[in-house]
Amino acid sequence: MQQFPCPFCGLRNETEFHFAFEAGHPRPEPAKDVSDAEWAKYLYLHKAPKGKSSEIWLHLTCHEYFILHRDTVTREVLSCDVLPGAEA
Amino acid sequence: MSGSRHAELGRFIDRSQPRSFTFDGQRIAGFAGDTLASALLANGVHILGRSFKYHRPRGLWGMGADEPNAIFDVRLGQEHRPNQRATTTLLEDAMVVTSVNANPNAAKDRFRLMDRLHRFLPAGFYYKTFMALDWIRYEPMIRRMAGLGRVDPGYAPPADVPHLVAVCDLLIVGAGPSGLAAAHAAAQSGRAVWLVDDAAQLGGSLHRRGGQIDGADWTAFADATRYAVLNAGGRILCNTTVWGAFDHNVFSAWVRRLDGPDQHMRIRAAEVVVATGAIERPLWFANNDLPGVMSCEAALEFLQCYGALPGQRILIATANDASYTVASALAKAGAEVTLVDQRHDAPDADDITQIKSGILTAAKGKTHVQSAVVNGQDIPCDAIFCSGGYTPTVHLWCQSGGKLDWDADQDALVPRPGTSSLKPIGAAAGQFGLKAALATGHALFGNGNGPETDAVTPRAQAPVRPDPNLPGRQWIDMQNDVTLKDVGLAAREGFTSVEHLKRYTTLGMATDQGRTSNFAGLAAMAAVTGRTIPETGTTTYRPPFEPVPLSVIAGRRRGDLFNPLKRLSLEAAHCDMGARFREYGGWLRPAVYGVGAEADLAQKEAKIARDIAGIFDASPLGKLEVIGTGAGKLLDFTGYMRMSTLKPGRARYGFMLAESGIVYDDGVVLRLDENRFIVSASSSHVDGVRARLEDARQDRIGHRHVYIHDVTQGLVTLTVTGPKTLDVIAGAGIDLPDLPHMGVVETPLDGHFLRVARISFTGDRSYELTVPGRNAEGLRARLDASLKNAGGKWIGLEAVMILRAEKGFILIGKDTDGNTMPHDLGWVGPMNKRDDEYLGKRALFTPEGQSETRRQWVGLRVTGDAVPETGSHLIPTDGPRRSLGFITSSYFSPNLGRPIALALLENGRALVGTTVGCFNDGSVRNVEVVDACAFDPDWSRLNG
Amino acid sequence: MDERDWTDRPLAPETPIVLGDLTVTMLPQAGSTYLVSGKMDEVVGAFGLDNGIICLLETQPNAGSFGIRTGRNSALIIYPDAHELVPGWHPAGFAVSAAFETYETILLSGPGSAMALAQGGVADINATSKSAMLRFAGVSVLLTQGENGYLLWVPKAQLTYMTSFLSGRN
Amino acid sequence: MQHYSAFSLARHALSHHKNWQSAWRKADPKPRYDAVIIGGGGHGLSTAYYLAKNHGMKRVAVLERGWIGGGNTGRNTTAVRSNYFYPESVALYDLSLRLYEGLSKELNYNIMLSQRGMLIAAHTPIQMEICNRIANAMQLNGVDGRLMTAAEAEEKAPLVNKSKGARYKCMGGIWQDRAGTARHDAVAWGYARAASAMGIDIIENCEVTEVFTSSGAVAGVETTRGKIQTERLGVAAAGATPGLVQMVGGDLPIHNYDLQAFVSEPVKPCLDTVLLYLGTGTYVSQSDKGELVIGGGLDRVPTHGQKGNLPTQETVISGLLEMFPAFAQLKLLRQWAGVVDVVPDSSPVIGPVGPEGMFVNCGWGTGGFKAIPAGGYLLAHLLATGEHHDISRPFDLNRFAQGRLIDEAAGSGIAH
Repeated sequence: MQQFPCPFCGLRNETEFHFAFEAGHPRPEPAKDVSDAEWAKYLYLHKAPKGKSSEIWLHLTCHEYFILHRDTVTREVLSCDVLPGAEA
Repeated sequence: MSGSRHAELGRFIDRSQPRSFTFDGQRIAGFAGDTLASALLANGVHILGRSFKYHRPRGLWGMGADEPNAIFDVRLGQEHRPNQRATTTLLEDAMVVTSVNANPNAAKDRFRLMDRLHRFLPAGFYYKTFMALDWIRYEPMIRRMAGLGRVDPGYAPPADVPHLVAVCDLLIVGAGPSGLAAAHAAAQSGRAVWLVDDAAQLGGSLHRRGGQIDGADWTAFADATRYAVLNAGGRILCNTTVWGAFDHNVFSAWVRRLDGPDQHMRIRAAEVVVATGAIERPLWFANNDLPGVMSCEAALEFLQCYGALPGQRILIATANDASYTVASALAKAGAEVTLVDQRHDAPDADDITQIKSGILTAAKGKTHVQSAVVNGQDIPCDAIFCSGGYTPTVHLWCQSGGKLDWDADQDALVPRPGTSSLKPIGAAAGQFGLKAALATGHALFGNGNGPETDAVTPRAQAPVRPDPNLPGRQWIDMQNDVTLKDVGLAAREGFTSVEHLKRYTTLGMATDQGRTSNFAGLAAMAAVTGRTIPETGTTTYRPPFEPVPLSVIAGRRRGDLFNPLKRLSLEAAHCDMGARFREYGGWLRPAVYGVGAEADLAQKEAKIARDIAGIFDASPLGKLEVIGTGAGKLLDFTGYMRMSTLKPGRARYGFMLAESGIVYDDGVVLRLDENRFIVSASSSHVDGVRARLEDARQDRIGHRHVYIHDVTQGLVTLTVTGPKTLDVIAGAGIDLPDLPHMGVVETPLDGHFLRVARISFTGDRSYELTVPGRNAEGLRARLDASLKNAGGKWIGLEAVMILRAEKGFILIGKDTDGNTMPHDLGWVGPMNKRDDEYLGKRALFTPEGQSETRRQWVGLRVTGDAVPETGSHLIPTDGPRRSLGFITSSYFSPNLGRPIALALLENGRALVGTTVGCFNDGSVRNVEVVDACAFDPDWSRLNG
Repeated sequence: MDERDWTDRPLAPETPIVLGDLTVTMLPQAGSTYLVSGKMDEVVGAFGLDNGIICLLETQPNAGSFGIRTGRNSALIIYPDAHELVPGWHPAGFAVSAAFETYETILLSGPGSAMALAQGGVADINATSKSAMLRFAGVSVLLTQGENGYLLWVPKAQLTYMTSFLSGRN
Repeated sequence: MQHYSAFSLARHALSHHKNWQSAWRKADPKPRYDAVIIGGGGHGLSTAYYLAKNHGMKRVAVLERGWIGGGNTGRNTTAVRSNYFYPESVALYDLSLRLYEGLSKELNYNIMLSQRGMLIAAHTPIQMEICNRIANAMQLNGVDGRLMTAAEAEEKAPLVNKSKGARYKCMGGIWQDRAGTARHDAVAWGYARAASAMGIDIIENCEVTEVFTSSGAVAGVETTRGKIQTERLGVAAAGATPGLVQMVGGDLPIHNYDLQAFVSEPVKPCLDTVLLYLGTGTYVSQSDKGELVIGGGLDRVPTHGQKGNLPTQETVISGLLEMFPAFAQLKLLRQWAGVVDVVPDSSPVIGPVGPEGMFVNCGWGTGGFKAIPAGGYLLAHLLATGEHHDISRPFDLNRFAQGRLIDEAAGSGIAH
């Protein structure tokens, strides 16, 4: 049972979390200017890094998305960040 | 040979409490505190099982989890456990014990002739033969021969194993001398220690080897440690096996309790000490698997702890000093002992016949040891106890990521410092002997000198390796019948990697998990390939440390507690009204009401709902309140249909797409006021829809301007439908405001709110009435009385399914699949018109999204009364058969008096009016493609 | 029908379950509960909460209104008596929804209650967490303390399951 | 290649088995090959075999960073089947199953293909309808599949949970006669032995550290055992594939997860089929040795760690006991995890990627073992001809840009 830190709830069991995306994939817009290949890259292509990885996770109990920095080999959790998101 | 019980020795047994059990039908007497192994040994039963492949007779080798041979099926009352190790099963009165892999019993196994064929059955022989016919022709015979114990088909677990989560500051695994010393020092310094051991009592090897600690018998130190641990707020857990090291410092422990079901603990430990000791290695000589050949440590354990003397004329073969204690203890107990030491410079053994530079090359005997061949001489004996040195128990260390180094001085693989955060001490760290155990344990947490002992250290030893040149068969893995020759064959055939060796020969894959065989295999492969042990490699250690009952890992998750369903507030009332329940989208809901065939009831309900009125419980429909100045903007992005243009007091049907353009969910969105919407997600998609809304809210719209509340579970929604709807509602005393289709309003009822939404999932005039849970029973009772007056009926989900299918309404996940886009369902408007961004938009315009062969939503019409099976595929009426799509829903419509079917069909809308084939399990009938809406196509009943 | 019958029933306020040293009691729902999100300090002021907003495993006040934090900036507000709040958006910067009976409250009392928490899987959770919502026995619940023991706020539709879980049934 | 048979076993018994040769040559790398395959698992080894057999290419090396068959080939639950929904999937997996059906004889190595049948069990009327959808799709695609009734299912697996409290009753489901299991290690070793006999170099303990290109085409690889020149590079390295493709600047639609498998202690025969419960997600069969071989869902935390975690173990094993209460008397003997490369549509990626001459065969996720013969057959075709085989074409990476995903879970509606 791994434990991940939610920036808003603290350390919680892995079963409270859902892996959403790799971090750093902005949505290409507007649709009419985006090629099929660009869209496919955004939707489907990843790095699946071996080692340090930055990922977006959802904390299922509080419904907040956040950034989790972790190591995919050792499973060490490095840190977490609040989603930069839109403040406006 | 006859076993016997020593008059005084046996610290674990209570001679005042006799116990008895049967083994292969024979009654065996023992005492409270005996294991099955010690009782059998004391009674002189020496053939305890048959080996896996050659059906060789086998006796006891070890004393604990390392035992490869004595594996039994054990029955006690309702409890039945196949493949129990005799050495770790406590004797209980009336146990019925049978040997495994033997027929009719271990002593007279009729497959014993298999051993004669051994030449034709070398390692991996099955890869080279049985190819003339299909394998499945040979397989039944092989499978009957394989396997150990038997599953009792009628077995039901008598009790469930609770799972417990625990945290501890300091976990010490193993309560032998090193663990005791560490626990003592840590407790003295105020640490709260959890001291865990898989035996029933603290002490580990001290029970058999004894020793003075701080000038007194070791038991005084054990008592002091127990007191110190408890006093400092720690815990002592005996009969507990820590069987796995997992991520983030979690350790799994199997707790065996005498007074209740076992427990499974998930311990999160800040600091962990591995004090798991070491296991004695066997020696390798011809017939080293003969009953009567036993580990020295085991022989000592059986003598000291159980008083079981496993022989009278004993030959001890060793190359280390540790066995000398065993020899003198056995001699003192009255046995005739010959000590054979491989070392020419072995220490002198007083009063014991000793052969230095003695090489044991073979054991002789048919079903039991009768003599040993030492330096070419036959020495008569009835037991051979041997020691090939010690292997540290490093399972937890390695499971936690720790690496091993070869330590030539200790002749063992020992933990490499710095590769794991665990702290190995004592024999587990390759620090053998009582003195070193106490010192390394104390050094972790204590200051100054630790507990003193007069024990002699170090324990000198010479390395022992298998000798490939020795004649005869030497067993490397006893249970799986792997011999040194098999290792040689594997090497010859290129399976020289340790993992290949394991897999090719099955070495180390037996239920003892390679405790006695892994090092032997490694040493043997090194010997036959002329490499060193570190060059040859090590195997991987994974949980479990020893076989753990599946019931322990499963815990209480079964039956009611397995994937629990959500339950309706009004479940009891539905029950009283005769509801029969079924699982729909994670909720338990009425399927039909009443007694009789389900299909007939559903037909009746669907008919009455159309003719008069019906009410169904629609509470599981999601109620996600989206509130804030950004709500419209958020829903515009997450929805395929725009919602910001919706007027307050109105509702609109819409889709939520995945970014891949696939329809993820459908449902109605209500706008209650400028800044407040309610999203009616499908009952099974509430959490998924919420997650997608939150994603857009937090990442895109701005999380301070709109918020989402899920209030689904607190509200109850009853939907009234049918031509007499207005009568039913009025009869219930509810003053219905004048609402247009897709209108919504909140009004007070009984002091709380009532939300009325005129939304139809049946095509008839329908109202969804939503109240807080506490008012639900009141609403239900009012409506029920009025419904009965009107001649209507409560209807279950099966009838609702029919009604919506008559209208051609989709059910997400049933009528759509992972390729369905909104335009496939006929909703092309937003795709063609919307300029702004929304979820899934770009994907609609990929080549596949725009393809002309997409499967589209249509209805089917058949002749006759036979309903085409849901799941039938549609195929061309001529030409080669291929799937053009499939039927997603089909029913007999009681209101149309004929079957109806809905389908996803390739380019289906263009095919309306044509005929396609309908394929089901080989048979084909013709069906006509029609519009999905079969009932009331001009929607006259909506306002009826 | 060929599927199983579900014969388990939810806990009722009048019939607590006693299991050795653990008592499981359902507290009757009275008063009014609301879900609120947004500026929490505004919420406390605007609604005249008698007490503040508590977090995971913190002790509920035994009188007056209070809140339980459910997430980053959201809470469940509890009034012991009937209380009307206007649902919807409040321009001060928060949102309100009526949430009567969205959660049922279960009291775990007696020495066995710590063991019950351990079985639910929360013993190793940091008690300083900001949100009282966590997974207990696989369900998202709010976990606080009262005078007499732990309080589980269980989503209404999961009450029957939670009753079965806590009563040791399968 | 020494011929294997009962007769040769008997003959070698007379010489105490001292004259058996190495199953495959322990080759050292040569400076140059016509084609190099990265990954000495089942897919890489079968690729080499079919390159030699179907295309006559023999100057070929298989580079394995550890020991052959040590990755997912040796870490799965050994099920083989072709009970799929889409024609593209059926074509692929049934090619594989057909190749498996002749493989023991073809390779002269007993891979112990045991076609004892597989049942995917449903528990509700709606699930049965979806099973019917799949069974009909299988039939239309020329594969033996049919809907099985509850009574028949009980005959196939008499120990399934029939108690009143059972969470999921077995209502029947999809049955495939030709599905079953095979001995996973034997598949790797059999291909290795046959490929080696045709001249292919199988090079173990040889990790690729760099891929060289020259004017947009593959030129060779740097390895821990030296530089190797080649103009054709096949990658069949499962979870390591994205890292290798990133060496030449490409990305793949792959996430890596752990998939765990479990083995019980061996018992006498008690289950004679492969059974998957839709309700629990657990699947189980009994090996010839008598062990129950158990699998379930993924650990949903992306990882390269090859290490099982407790929550998934508890879920899978509780699922097993829900299906078979009688198995509660058994013990867990072994557990392991493989890192599986999962693609969004859970179908493999086969085709060209990056520089000219480079082809991948990856993304098999949880289903790679059953596809070994076909995966190798199709990658060999690509390497030899530079062109797709008709069966591999739909699985090209370009399907993502076209939106033409082959999503079995979505197509069958079961995981939707």
